[in-house]
Amino acid sequence: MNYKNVFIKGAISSEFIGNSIAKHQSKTNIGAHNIFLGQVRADKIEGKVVAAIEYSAYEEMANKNFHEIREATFEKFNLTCMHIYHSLGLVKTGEICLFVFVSSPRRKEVFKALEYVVEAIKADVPVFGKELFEDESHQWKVNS
Amino acid sequence: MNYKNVFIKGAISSEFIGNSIAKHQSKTNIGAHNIFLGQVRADKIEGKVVAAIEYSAYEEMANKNFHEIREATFEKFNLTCMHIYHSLGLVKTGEICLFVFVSSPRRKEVFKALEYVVEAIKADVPVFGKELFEDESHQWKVNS
Amino acid sequence: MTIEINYFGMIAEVTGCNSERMSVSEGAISDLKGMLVGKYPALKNKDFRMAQNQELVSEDTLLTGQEIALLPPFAGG
Amino acid sequence: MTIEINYFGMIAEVTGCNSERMSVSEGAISDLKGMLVGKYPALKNKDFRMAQNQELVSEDTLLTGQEIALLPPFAGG
Repeated sequence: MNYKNVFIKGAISSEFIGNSIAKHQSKTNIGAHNIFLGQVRADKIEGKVVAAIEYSAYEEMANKNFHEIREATFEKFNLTCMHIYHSLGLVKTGEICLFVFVSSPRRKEVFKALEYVVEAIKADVPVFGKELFEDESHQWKVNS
Repeated sequence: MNYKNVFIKGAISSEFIGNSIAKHQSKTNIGAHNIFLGQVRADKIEGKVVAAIEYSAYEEMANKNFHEIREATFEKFNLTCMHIYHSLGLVKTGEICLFVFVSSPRRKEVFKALEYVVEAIKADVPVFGKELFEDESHQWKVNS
Repeated sequence: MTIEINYFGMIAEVTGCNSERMSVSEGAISDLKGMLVGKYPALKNKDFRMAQNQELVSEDTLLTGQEIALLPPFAGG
Repeated sequence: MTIEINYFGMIAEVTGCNSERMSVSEGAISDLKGMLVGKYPALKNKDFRMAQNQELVSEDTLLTGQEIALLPPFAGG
């Protein structure tokens, strides 16, 4: 089975996010949107500074997992719509690598739903991050 | 004392929100952004459909309250930055009337902080909303 | 003393104005409220809170001469 | 049977390839894991989970011949 592709090549631009918000203005039953953005931090690790993260994924399984998270979230919360985008490949510090967007008639739902989705993505989806330092060495990121 | 003005004339555009996100890409200690958007719903009330909300406020007190909410939120949560914008005047259904934007190194903080800020705005800030129906009658909105 | 009184939202609809100045003798918020309900009887059926100098105040707060506001239910967001 | 095995992230660094096909006799995930650790001893010190047919599986799950993946800790978001 083919699931919707959640991955975007490289960083997610602020224009893409702005356009995505604009597209929801025709849905006049929506009263509340909640958006989570993951941004790559310039973490300092043993004196070296992260310059970028190179993301890879077990794409088929990941898209299946994103689909399952989506289904479970619609089951649990009263949402009008939900969108998830995740970067693959190089994302520099300060750039956005994850964009989760939930919308509902009512605000209480979006807060609970968004946190649920983000935590599920962190825990359940086979995405891997290679933290590249300014000196071209690297280490593998692990979600906490 | 003069507080920062949180109010924007009319609807908050998706371009404004996109630009606001873009401005945070230089802050490379941020790992997580959380954004709440309030959108005007085309509610149906006794057979009549809301076409727009006309917002007014006790502006001086409201800006003081927004300032106090801001201070209390920075006190309670580990945030890098926070922005609040609220519309005044006419906002049509489907348009955005509230934009709250919090950022932190860590995601756990932004979820708690954003909900805190939005609930405080709803409860504590003297903003008034006149729901205008398509037949030009109106009623006054009350937060639930 | 002369006090500036501000009306908002559905309260301003009842009073027909956004702001007015009134001469009042010393007393509490409840005294002023009584005067206002006397002048605008429709206020009796309206839900509102009062602020003095941009702070919500209770009925027994003393009038200071600072700005008063009549605030209907909030609807921000 | 011949099984396709996929490696990701730091695991692919250890194996030096992203994917390979291997002939295995019937058995459980633990048997395949033993073979792989034999071929790539550095896997012994690595933290990873295994998926079969894109589902996480435990060590005692039987091999079905479907696609296997070795998944290091997740870092999405």
